[in-house]
Parts: sequence; structure tokens; C-alpha cells
Amino acid sequence: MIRVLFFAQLRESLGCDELNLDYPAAGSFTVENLMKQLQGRGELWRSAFVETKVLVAINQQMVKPQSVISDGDEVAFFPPVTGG
Amino acid sequence: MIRVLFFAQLRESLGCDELNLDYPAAGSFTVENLMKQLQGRGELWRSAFVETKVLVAINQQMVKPQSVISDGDEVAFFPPVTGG
Amino acid sequence: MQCVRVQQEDFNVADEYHALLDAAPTAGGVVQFIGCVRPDYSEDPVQALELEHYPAMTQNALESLVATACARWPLLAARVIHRVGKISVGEQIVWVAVAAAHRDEAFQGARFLIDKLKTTAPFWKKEFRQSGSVAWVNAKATDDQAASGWD
Amino acid sequence: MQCVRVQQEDFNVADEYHALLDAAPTAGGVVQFIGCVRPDYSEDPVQALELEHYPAMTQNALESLVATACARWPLLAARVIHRVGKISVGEQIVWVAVAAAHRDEAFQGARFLIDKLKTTAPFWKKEFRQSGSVAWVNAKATDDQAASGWD
Repeated sequence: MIRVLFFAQLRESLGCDELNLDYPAAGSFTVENLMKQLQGRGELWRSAFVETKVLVAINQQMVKPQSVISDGDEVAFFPPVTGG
Repeated sequence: MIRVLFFAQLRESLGCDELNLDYPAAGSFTVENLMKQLQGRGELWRSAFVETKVLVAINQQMVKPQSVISDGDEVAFFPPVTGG
Repeated sequence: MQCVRVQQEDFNVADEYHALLDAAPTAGGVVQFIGCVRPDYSEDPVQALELEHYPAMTQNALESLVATACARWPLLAARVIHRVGKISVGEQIVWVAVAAAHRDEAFQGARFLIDKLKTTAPFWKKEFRQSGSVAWVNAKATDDQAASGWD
Repeated sequence: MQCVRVQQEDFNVADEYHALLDAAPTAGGVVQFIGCVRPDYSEDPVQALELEHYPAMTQNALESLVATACARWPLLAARVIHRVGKISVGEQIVWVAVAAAHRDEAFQGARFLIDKLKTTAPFWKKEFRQSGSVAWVNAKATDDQAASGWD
């Protein structure tokens, strides 16, 4: 199982703050693989991930798209941060 | 007349916080000229101006040794500042 | 001593400053940065911001920044407070404070913390304008440049 | 709005910070630097400093620094308070604060003011140690370097 979270603009444009996905059985599963899978959910999802800059964290640590996701991880997608 | 002030270590080593000197009659009178004149007051004065770094202000503005002193000016000599 | 807080309530700079000094009695220099909701004088002025964050990550992200700063400079204390939720124009958003023996470390540490916070801590601002319009704030390229200057 | 004060009494950072914000209601970033009498852990520790100054020059020198900072960066407010006379270990000596629309100007303005103050404002420190020994503090080469970095 992977818990996937969305924040800010991304959460609003997807109309979704959280998904729980089955962890794929075979091979190493990266952030890029997950993003491709999410884009397959429809045009809304495709454009959200392709047309805007999206950052990603695994278990609350910022990571790169090449990073590998393990079963049980919390993966968060969000737009560039604007705090401070 | 020139009012000459001394601060901090310089004041203490000279045992003098203020002098009032006649303005010399002839030519342009620079800070360097004044320093040479003060060094002529004795060994204490010579060493205070030769062996330590001395800053100078004319009328409360930091100036260079080449600056010209006018009659009526206030000239202050002091060691490098250490505020803040 | 390090201390990071994420909270809805406003904070009192005086209390925080004194707590910082108590934690760093040998400090020679203290630098504090306070970020406020800046009024703009557009035709449709901003009246408030709403700050969303990623609660499970925020505290860790800020603590990790503070730890990095303390490893990079000899800091005696480094603290961050960041508000979330609705914040009106003129109000305080963030407080970053660093105490050190000398001013150079204090300035560098404080600047590092706010520069990195702005590009790595999971906060997002939404602007509420007088007309009722609501829009997310875009990240600034200048913030990315400031942050990458420390790498 | 600019404001420079040279005084014997201690100052209250909270009051000064709020007065600064009142003078700069459109500020997005405020940077404050506070310099304190740092305890040293030598065998003969410093117990107090005495700050001598050149009264006729001090106020002008600080005002001129603030004016230079305001000409160099778009600052909304810049203030300096510097104490003179006897100051004990742990007490505050100097407060420099700058408010600006953005943090970069605020950090640069504040750093400029304290760096230049340390090399151009006519203050001199004398150290009083536990044993009763009294000595003038020497100027630091690192302060000259920091100040000339702005030229």
C-alpha cells in the first residue's frame, strides 16, 4: 500500500487530498513510475502533473523523481513552496 | 585658534583631553602638519603619534592626514574605534 | 538550544527574544528576522493570507534546517516560529532568530534559515483580496536563487 | 523613518521593534541585530565594559550611516541605538533594525549598518576584569575587512 497526498493548488485542481494505492508486485517502483500511473487517471491528472512544476516527498523528505518508493511509504506531491 | 581633542587610549597616554592652539599665520595647514607639531611636544607625544594608529576627524567628520585645517576647526585624534 | 514551532496563534517577539537569550547567555550577537503580511496598494488589495502546510513534514523540515545551520556555523541558539492558517495584512508570519558569539555567524545563520525555509519547508500561501478573489501565491525565482546560493 | 539614539540607559527591544513597525506599516521583512557584552571564560573574566564616545560626532556619524543605507537600499525604516558608559556582562550594547518590503534589503541594510558602525562610529570599549585589571579593547582586523567589503 502507498499513501499518496496532494497539497495546495495541486490538491484543489485534482479535487483530491489523499489516495491509497496498492503497491505494485514487480520490480522497483519510482516516483516517476507513480507519476505516470497517476497521469493515466485522466486529462485532469495528466495536465496537473505535466503542465505545472510538482515537488515530491517520500516519508516527509523531499526526493527526486528517480527515488524508489517502498511498500508502506507516504508519498506527497505539491507545488513549489511559498512559506516565510 | 584650533581646538584639538583626544579620546580613549590616546587621551589617557597623553594625559590630555583637549588643547587650544593658535592657528599658524602662513600657508595651508594640514592634519599632517598639526601631527608633526604635536610630536614636537616631547617623547610622550612623539611615541603616541608614531607608534600607534591614530584616526582624525575635522569638525566631527573623519578625514585623511592630507586634509587642510581651517582657523576655528575642531580637530579630534583617536585610536581605531571599537563600538558595536 | 534549538526550537521550532508551527502554530496558528501570533507570537510575541519580545518573549521569544528573551527566551532565546536565556538559552544562549554567552551570545555576543543576535539576529532576528520577522516576516509580515505586506499590504499591497493594488486596485484590489490583499486583505489576508491563508497558509496551508503539510503537518507531518513541516516540523521535521524546519528542525532539519536548524540542525544544518548549527552544523555549518558555531551557533549558540537558532529558533524558528512559523504561523499557519488565516493571517491578516500587517500581521507576523515567521520569526527566525540566531544567537552566536559573533555577528557574522548570527547574520549568516539567520539568512540561511529564512532562505532555505522559503524553498524547502512545505508551506503554501493563498491570497484573499478585497473583491473576494482568492488565488495561490506563485513561488519566486529569486527565492530559488537565494536558497541555491548556500549550496 | 530614521532614528538614531546614543544613551546610557538600557533599551527594550520589544518597544523598539513595535515603534519600528509603526513607522513602517508596509514592511514585509524586518531584521534586528542586537550586540551584547559577551562573557569570556578566561581565568580573569570580563565583568563589564565602559564605552567612551565623542559626543559631538557620534549622533552625526550614526545618522550619516543610516542615510547612506537608505540611499543604497529601498528601506522603509532604519534605526540604531547605541549605549555608552558602564555596561555589565550579558547586557545589551547596540540595536540595529531595518524594515523593508523584502528580506534581502533588510538583511543587507542591517549588516551594512553594524559593519560600518564598528569601524567609523567614534566609540571605544574598555574592559574591566575580575582581578581589577582595566584595558582598552583593540580594534579587530576582521571588522575592517567586513566594513570595507561594502565599499
